Parts: sequence; C-alpha cells; structure tokens
Amino acid sequence: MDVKAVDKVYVGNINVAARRARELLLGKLKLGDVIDWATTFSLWPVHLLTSCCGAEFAATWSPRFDAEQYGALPWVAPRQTNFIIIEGTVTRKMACALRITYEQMPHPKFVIAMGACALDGGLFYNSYNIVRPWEVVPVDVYIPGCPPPPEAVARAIIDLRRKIREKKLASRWLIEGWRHDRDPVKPADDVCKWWRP
Amino acid sequence: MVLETILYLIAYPPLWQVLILGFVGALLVAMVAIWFERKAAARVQRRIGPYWASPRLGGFMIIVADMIRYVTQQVIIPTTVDKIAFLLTPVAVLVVTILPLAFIPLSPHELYWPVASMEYSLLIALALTTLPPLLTVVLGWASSNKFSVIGSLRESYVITAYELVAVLAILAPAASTLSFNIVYIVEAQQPVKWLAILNPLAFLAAFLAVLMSTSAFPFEIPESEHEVVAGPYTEYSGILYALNMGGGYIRRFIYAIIIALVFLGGWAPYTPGLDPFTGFIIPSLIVLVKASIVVLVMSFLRAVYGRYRLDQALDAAWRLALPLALLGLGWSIILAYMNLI
Amino acid sequence: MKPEELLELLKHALGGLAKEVTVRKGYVEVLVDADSVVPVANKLKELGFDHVKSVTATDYPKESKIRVTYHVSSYLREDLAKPILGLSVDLPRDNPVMESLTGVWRSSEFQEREVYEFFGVTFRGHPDLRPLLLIPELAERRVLRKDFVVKEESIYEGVPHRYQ
Amino acid sequence: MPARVSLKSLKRRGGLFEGIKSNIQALAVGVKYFIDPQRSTLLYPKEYIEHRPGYRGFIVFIKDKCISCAACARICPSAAMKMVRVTEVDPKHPDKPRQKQYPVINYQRCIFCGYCVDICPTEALYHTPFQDVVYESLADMFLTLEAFQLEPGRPSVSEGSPVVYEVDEERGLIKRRR
Amino acid sequence: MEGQKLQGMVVRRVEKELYEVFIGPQHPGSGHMRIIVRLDGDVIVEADPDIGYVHRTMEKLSEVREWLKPIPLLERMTIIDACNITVPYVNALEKLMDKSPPPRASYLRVLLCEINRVASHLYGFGIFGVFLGHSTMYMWAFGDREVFVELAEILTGARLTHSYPIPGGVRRDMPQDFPEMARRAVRYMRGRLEEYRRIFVDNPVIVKRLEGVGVISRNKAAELGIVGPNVRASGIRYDVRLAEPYEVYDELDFEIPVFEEGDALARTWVRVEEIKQSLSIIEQAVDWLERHKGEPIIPKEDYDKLPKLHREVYEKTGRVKLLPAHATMKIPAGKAIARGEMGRGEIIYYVESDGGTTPYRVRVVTPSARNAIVFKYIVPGHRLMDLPAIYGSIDYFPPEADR
Repeated sequence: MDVKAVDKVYVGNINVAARRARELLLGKLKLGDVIDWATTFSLWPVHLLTSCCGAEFAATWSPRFDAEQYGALPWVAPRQTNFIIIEGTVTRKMACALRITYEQMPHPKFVIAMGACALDGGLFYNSYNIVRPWEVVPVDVYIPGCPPPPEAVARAIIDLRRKIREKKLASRWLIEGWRHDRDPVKPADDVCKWWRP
Repeated sequence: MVLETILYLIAYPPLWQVLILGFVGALLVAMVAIWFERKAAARVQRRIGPYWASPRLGGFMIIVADMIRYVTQQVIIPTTVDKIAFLLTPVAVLVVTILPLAFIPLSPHELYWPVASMEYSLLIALALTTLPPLLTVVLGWASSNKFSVIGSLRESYVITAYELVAVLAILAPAASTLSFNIVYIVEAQQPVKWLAILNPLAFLAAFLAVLMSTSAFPFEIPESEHEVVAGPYTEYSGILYALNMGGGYIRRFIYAIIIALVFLGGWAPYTPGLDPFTGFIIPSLIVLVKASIVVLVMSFLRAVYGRYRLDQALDAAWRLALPLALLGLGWSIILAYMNLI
Repeated sequence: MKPEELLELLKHALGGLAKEVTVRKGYVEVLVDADSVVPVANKLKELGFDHVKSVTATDYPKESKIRVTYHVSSYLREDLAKPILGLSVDLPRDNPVMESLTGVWRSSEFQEREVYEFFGVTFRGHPDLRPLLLIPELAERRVLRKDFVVKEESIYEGVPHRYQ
Repeated sequence: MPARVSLKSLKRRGGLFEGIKSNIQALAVGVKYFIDPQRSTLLYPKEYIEHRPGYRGFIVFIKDKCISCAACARICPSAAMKMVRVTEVDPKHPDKPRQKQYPVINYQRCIFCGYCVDICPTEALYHTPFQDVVYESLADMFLTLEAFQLEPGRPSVSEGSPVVYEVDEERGLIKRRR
Repeated sequence: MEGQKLQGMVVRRVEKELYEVFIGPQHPGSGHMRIIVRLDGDVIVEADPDIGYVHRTMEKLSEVREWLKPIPLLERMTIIDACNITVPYVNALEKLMDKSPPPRASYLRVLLCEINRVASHLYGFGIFGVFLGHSTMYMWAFGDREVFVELAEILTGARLTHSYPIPGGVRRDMPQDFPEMARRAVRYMRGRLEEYRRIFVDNPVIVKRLEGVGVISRNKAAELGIVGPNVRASGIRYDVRLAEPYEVYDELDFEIPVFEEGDALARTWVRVEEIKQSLSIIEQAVDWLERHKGEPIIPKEDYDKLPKLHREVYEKTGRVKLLPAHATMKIPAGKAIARGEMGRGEIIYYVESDGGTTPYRVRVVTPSARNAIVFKYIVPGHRLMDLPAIYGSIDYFPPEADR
C-alpha cells in the first residue's frame, strides 16, 4: 500500500508520490520535451582548460563565431554548468582535475572531446604523460582536428543538441537518474592515484 | 463572513502586488535584465549574443531555456555544508529581496496601492533593501568553501562601505521635500523638477552606491570570478543558484525603481487620473520604464569597465561617494531651505 | 662581443678553473669539474653574466655520464648579451650530484627542478628541490634518460583487423 | 638596417579633469559600438565559411594514382596514416592477384598538417577545404579504404549557404555572401 | 614533515594565521595550472606555482621522431604563436646542415612570424582583459585576432598550426592577392589600437588596477631571468631580434620599445607598441615580397632535385612538395643552439645530433617557462585581486611553459 496512517494523519509514501508526479509531468504532459529543449539551448560549458585547444575554444566564443548565439555561455564554476569541452590533451596531472570537475557538475551533463589529443592522443599518442579522456569521463561528441576550427566546435554543439533532443537525454535523466548509453570509465581512484598516495 | 474574509484576502492589494508584480513581474524583469545585459554586451563587443532559440525575439527564449534548465537540474548538496542554512538562505534571499516592493507605491492612489498614504514608505523600503546582503554573507558561510568565505567577506566589506552612502544619497530627496512619503516626493517633482537634475550630486552618489551594493560593474567584487570563482554562490547548483542569481537582478531592479521614483520623478510629467487605467496602469508603466532604463544603463557599464580592486572600491566609497552623498544631502537641505522644490 | 673575444676573456678570467673552453659556431662552452662549478659560476657572474637561459642535461649512456649545461647570458651588459655561454659539468650517471647554482643565479631555480625530475640529478643546496612538471610516480622513473624508451608505432600497427 | 631601441615612458596621469576625460572617452567608444556594432558574426548553421582552395581540411585519397610507396605513412608525425595490405585482382591478368598496400587514415589522431599530401609523389592525396565534421563514436573516425576515397559529408552544406570573409580596412573582417 | 614525504604535491603544513587557497587547475583565474596561494587577510604572503598540468613531453617525443616531425610537435607548445616557435628549431637544423634559406623564404617566415606576434599579443590582451573583468577587451582582441588568423590561414592553409617552415625554406608561397589584404589588415589594426587605448589601456579602472602593481625592477628582472616584453618593460634593452638578428631581421627597419617603470601598466604598453612595430614589419615584408616576385622559396639545389610533377605543383599553386627523402633525412652530428623572439619572449633550442635520423637531444626553453618564476618572487606582497592582474600582464601561457 502506498498510503499509511501516521497518528491519524494519512501520509502518502513520498517516493511513490514523487515518482507518480514525475511520470505524470514527463509522460502525459510532455514536460520532458520542454526540458530537453531548454537543455539544448542552455549548454553552459565549464571553464576547464585542459590544453592548447583552449585557444580555439576561446575563438569559438569570439565575435566572429560567437557560440553564445546557441545559448552556450562559458561559466566559471562547475556547479552551475552542465557541459564540458575537453580542449585537447589531458595529461595525467590534469586527468584528476577533469574527473573532479566532471563529478562536481550537476546532472544532466554532457561532454565534448575536442581535438585529436582528446581522442587518441593525437601527436602525443605514445607520450608517457597522457591519458585518453574517454577513459576519464564519458564523451558524447568527438571533434577531429588539431586544433579543430571554431566552426567544428559549433557543429559539435549543434550535433550534441540534436542528440539530446533525439535521445531525450535530459528528461530521461530526470526519470531514471542516470544515463545508460555511456561507456564505463575508469574509477576515480585510478585517475587520481597520484593525488592521494 | 468566512467567504468574505477569504475574498478579501485574495483581493487584498498588497498581496497582489507582492505575488503578481513581485514574483511574476520580478521574474520577468530579471529575465529581461539578463537578456539585455547579454545582448547589450554582445552589441558593444561586435557579436550577436543569444540568438538561435528564437531569432525574431532576439534570442530571448534562451534566457527562458536557462531558467528551465536551472529549475530542472540536479541540486547538489555537498556533505560539508551547513544543510539548513544552505537550503533555506537562497529562498530567504528571494523573499527578502521582493519584500521592499510591498512598500513602494507605483501610483498615488490608496485604492490601488494601500501603501501610498504611508508616511515612512521610503525609509521602510530602504531599510528592507539592505537586508539581502546580510543573507549573502550567510550563503557564503553556509557553503563552507574557501572561495565562498572570501566572497562573503568581501561582500561584508562592501556592505559597510556602500550602505551609508546609499541611505544618505537616497534620503537626500526626502530632505529636500521634507517628507519620507514616496508619493509626496514624486508629486513634489511634478512636472520636470526632477531631483536628478536639481541635485545631480546625490543622484550620482546614489547611482554609485547602487552599483556597489548590487555588485554591478565596475564594482563586481564579491563574485569576481578570477579570484573567488563565483564568490558566495560557488557551491550552489540548480534551482538554488537560480534563486540567488534572480535575487541579485531583482534587487538591482528594486533599487532602480526607488531611484526612478525619488530622483527621476516617478510618473512625473504625467498626472494620474482616478480610474484603474489612468490612475494605476499608466503611472506604474512609466515608473517601470524609467527603472528599466536605469537598469539598462547599469548593465551597459559591464561592457565598458573592468572591475576595481577591493581596496580601491572601498576607497572610492569612503573618499568619493560618501563626500558626494554628504554634499548632495547638504544641497538638498539648501533646496528645501530656499523653497526651490 | 665576438665569441673569439669572449673566449680570450674567459681564458683570462677563469685561469685554471676550467677544464676546457671551446668555441664552435658562435657558441662558447666551458667545461668544468663538478667541484669547481660554484667558483666558476661566481667568476662568470662577476664578469656580468647575470641570468641563466637554460639548464640542459643530456644523457650519454655509452660514456656513462650526464652532462649538465647552464646556458648563461647577460641582460645588464649589452655586449655580453650577444653570445650564449654554456657552462657544462659532467656527472657520473649512477649518482649524479652537484652543487646548486641557485645561490649564484636565482633564475636557474625552476630549471634545476626540471633537471632533477627528468634526469635525477640532485642539486645540493637547492632551496626547494621537488618535481616541477611530473607527478611523483613518473618523476621517479627519470623519463628523459635514454633508458626510458618511448616506442613509436610502425606504419602497419594499429589498423583494425577488418580493414585488411 | 638593424633594429634599434626606443626608450619610452608612461604618460603621467592624474587630476580630476584627466579622470573625467578618460571615463568619457571609454564610455563614448562603448556607445559608438552599441549604436553601430559593425559585426560580422557567422550565423553558423545558416551560413558556413567557404574556405580558400589551399585550406588544409579533411584528406581524400585517390586510389588510382597511388603507387604504394608508403611515404605518407612514414612522414605522418602522429602515426595517423597507416598502410593496409590488400590483395588486388588486375582485370587484365585475373590469374595473378597482386599484394598492394594503400593508406588509410585515423582521424582520431590526424592533425591536418598536410605533410602526407605534400610528400605524395603522385598527388594521390588532396585536402578538402573544410573541417567542420564531428563524430559520435570513435570507431567511425578510423576510415576504411573505401571511406577514405570519398569526401566526408559536410552537414553545413545542406543546412546553409556559403559565405566568404574578406579583410576590410574599416571594419576588419566582413562577411560576404556568395 | 608530511610535505617531503609527498614530494610537496598537495599537503603542506600551513601556519595558523595563513589561509591557503588553491587557484586552479579548474579556476577561471588560473588557466592550465595551479597556484597555491597563502593569504594573510587579503595579502598574499606566499605563492607557489604548481605547473605541469599541460606537460606533454615534447623533449622526449622529439628524440624518437624523425627530424621533420618535431616541427608540428613543438608547434603545439604555443599554437597561437606557431611560426615563431618553429623558426628557431628550423634555424638550429639549418645550422647543423649548413644550409640557408633563400631570402624570399626568409621574408615569408618573418611575415608569418610577425602576423603571429600580433595575434599572440592580441590573445594576451584578450586574456588580460577578461582577467580584469573587462569582457569587451576579450571580445575585441579575439575578434581582431581573427583578422590575422585569417591572413595566416590564407598564407599557410591552417588557422593556427601552420607547420610552415621546413629546413631550407617554407612550404608555400604567398597568394597573389595577399599583399593588398595584409595592408588593409595593417591599416585596420592601427585604427583599432586607438580604440583599445580608449576603452582599455587608458580606462581609469584598468589604469588603477595596473599602475604600480607587480613592479619588477631592472636588477630584479635580470636576477630572475624573465624574458620578452616583461623584461623590456623593466628597462632592459634585450630582444633577440636586436642581439642576434636571425632570418632577415637585420634588413628591416623597426624599433624595440623599452619602458622603465616595470609595472603591469608598462608591460601592457610594451605590447601595444610592439603590435605597432609588428604591423610596420608586416608592411615592409609584404612590400619586399611584392618587389621580388618569382624568387625561389627553397634553395636552388633542392629545387633542382624536384621531379617534374613537383615543379608543376609548385608553379601552379605555390605549394612546395616534400621529397620522400625528407622522411628519412639524416643530419650531421653536432650541437647547435638557436634562439628566437616569440610574442612572449625569447625561446631557446639546444639541438644535438648524433648523425642519425632522429635528434639525440632537443632542449627547448620557452619564454613562459622562464616567466613562471615571477609567481614565486613577485606576487607575494600583493593583494589577492592583484594576482590576475600580474598573471595577465606577464602574459603567461601554461602549455608553453610545460612543454
């Protein structure tokens, strides 16, 4: 039974009530579509510069390309953002910072890996100080290039938008609590081993 | 009897002011202010700014999208925070921010604005506007984050500096019109004896003080992101952050309304009539438009100025704004003495 | 100042402290013993070489030595700014220890830390000798020595099998 | 003529007048651009940049010209270009299958430096003048021999119209429709 | 003490009254690094730069790759200043090979170097602006940087990573309409600098933030061995283009601006003046290149070796095709040291060859690597809000420092 009496006051099971309300709002009332739409136009990348593609990341928000037209506003603190662009190489020292930043962000959150170094190491594929970012955080969209031009970053944002709307990534997070479509990543202890020996 | 009471409660005008104008209006105002700030900065910076969600509305829907996103996003409560303070303060910030609206009449008729006849409306409104910064200090303290603590410390430094200036400068009109009643102050400025023109020193001081108190550029010090990330708000996510951010913009707008009323003549060139349209809607709209212009000017400054260092801002408050406010007050007294207003 | 003139000046100033002074392609190199590096550095500083441009170490596993070279130059004396002078020390590869020159040239501080983490050269008297760029785990492996091998992929390696 | 040093010093500033003047100057510049922003922002999906022919974009392979010398794979700084061995049947001599090797490219690593295009002795590789293509999975980015011979589909072409940027004396970069 | 056990990475005992703040690595005021700052009230008493977050092992990787491959590799240290960073490496190779580029190639290199220098200074201005909360400066600088990025793209085919010089020459010739475009860009930029002055450099708020902040005296600058515009703002007359003119810098007419104040404002003004000089160099280089049309951009002996197809491509598109020999090039044994002046200062390459197909040792010391010491010795004593001002004014770029 969902309802039980507590001191003569009938109290619903709060979890069940919440789930039902969620299902009603997201399922019947199509609020999920609104949420997905809102998320696509409110992708705020967090200010985490992992490497030199940051130069093109900055150029993407420059007047010529102005990614703010898609509603993407680079923001300072991870707590208020929902989007990481991994700008190039992730070194072993930076991997821990990347992981911590990712975990500090609230769900639903998305990741774009920018540049050859963020895909398979690029020029540094055999370097001793590099990790592959997709081992550290789950990645949604990959951009080739070294560095990718700002148009490619804009294209990635548009592609991510399409992906969110098609797969209902934001609203499904509200229903299910996590995303299933992502590859597993390394446990945080492995990434940050050097940090706390 | 009961029904009547309920009806009276529902129709009680101050409730409507706080609910409709307060929550809905303020939300809209905050969104317009954010949108304008982003678009104006984008214009000066030779780019487009928010665009794609609704090209015809100039990308205004992007702000709506931001709001929906914040509301539906996960709220993270870190384990180290003081939970009760962490959760309740943002709500308190918004409530306290909107409170002054209940004491600011936008039309001279008691029928529509019961506070219109209140003798000390300016004093009460001013007193209430000084509350939210105290809560900002609580925000930072509850977050238990080093950057938040530095941010709220900065906020408390800034409070002590600007509060006196703000009160002195905004009370200068009261001194020159010999009344704390906002309606009386506005009526005294009819038709174009605006105190911004008659007493520019006090107006400038008030403008500076408002810039400092709402941490607008060039005094955006408590949230100065290049040292303290997001200042007191660093740990806030989701709807809690939206409340904080909206609160900041609403506060700026309320200050702007006060400035529009006491310095820019409120509904001044217009003489309100008695029916709801000429007596309520038109004067309110005039005041809101004037206040919007003040907010827009404040937003525009973001595009031109950087930010001062903390000690320089305090220096400016004590050594530039305070003498200005005192001079303005003196000038007001002269105005009152000479019967110029 | 021409390199040849500098060579004369150095020979005169350093006297017997330097093991060998050579000039090649505009680059003057002074080779000294590990013991006399601080007095030589002091002499050079007196001459007007006021900063270190680079602290370079090179590993020679065949000769079992690590050569640490301080490239010094001058800002304040403009005639000395033109040539670059190398002050080299040969250290044994199994226990490379030398006096730190941070007391003479403050500008070498960070680069000595770099050489320490990459080659394991210990600088005695360095104020703050700890790894600069690498995480501790990697710093212990002396990554720039020749016996730390980085493998290049061949042109056939790594192709998914289905492509063949 | 060698370079020469010119010693300069900062303007002495101070005084109320100077302060007010510089404030007004800054505000005036801001207002000027607020009124006339002179912008040339690319509205990306609706417009896309048509780059000049020399632009180093995605690389396309012409199999007929290839002589299997593997110079491209050897010069590749990031080991993105690999050689695959293919058994080919020549239509003229169907009884003698030949072992040939052809390059394939791994866009997970390619840095678009153009060394492979420049070293190819028979011009069997060329650059397409665009780079704005993204992928959703890593496996797609390692092109097969067949995919390497086709130009990657550029989604912007179907979504927008081309523009070119020109350098202008008054406004910096200006956008011009084609 | 715990600090020594952990190699000083994170944990260190802090005195009671000090407040320890980690600026970075995910921090808007840090870039790709971390500064461990200890505060007493609002005043910094100790700053410890913890760099290495972008250490990509350039020196090791260039030891295992053939001679031509380190060019794109080393370029990634500072992709915003790509030509300046590769020219000294190529110079070092040319010194070892006893080869020298034809004058036209040299001029093209100088042209691209100066375009990059302007772009790099504008990048610095942008970052500096945003550090001081001046978002318009960021946008304007990045918007105008696009003009020079576009020029570089037309010249080389890539926006940032040009990989332009090769030993003995450059990879492409200039397009026909390039000179006119470059001149227009130069004239445009001159006009814009005046507006920059009004909104940023002379803006009272900015002046107040910069004046007397982060003062580095002449002797201190020499002691710390910092480089580039920072050292010229302290009254030291040092510029590689003056001390050891490489390429064709001794044929061009330009000035090295030197200021003596040594504070953040002087460093900003040095950059403004340097942009002006670079613009004039671009004009001179373009004029020279137009006067000397049709001259080769690779040495004659190399050109003679080219097969017919390669020559056709060169004549048609101006693109120099490489020979398969470039992939397995061998360079005579020896040591060479080469330096160049990047936007941020002096870069030094020490290249050692043992006669094989790969370098034996490549040591590179970048300007930012030498400027990192400023954080430790100049920042203490300033207020916390001065940290971004000093950081921006020395134009520190972590990927370059970490290599």
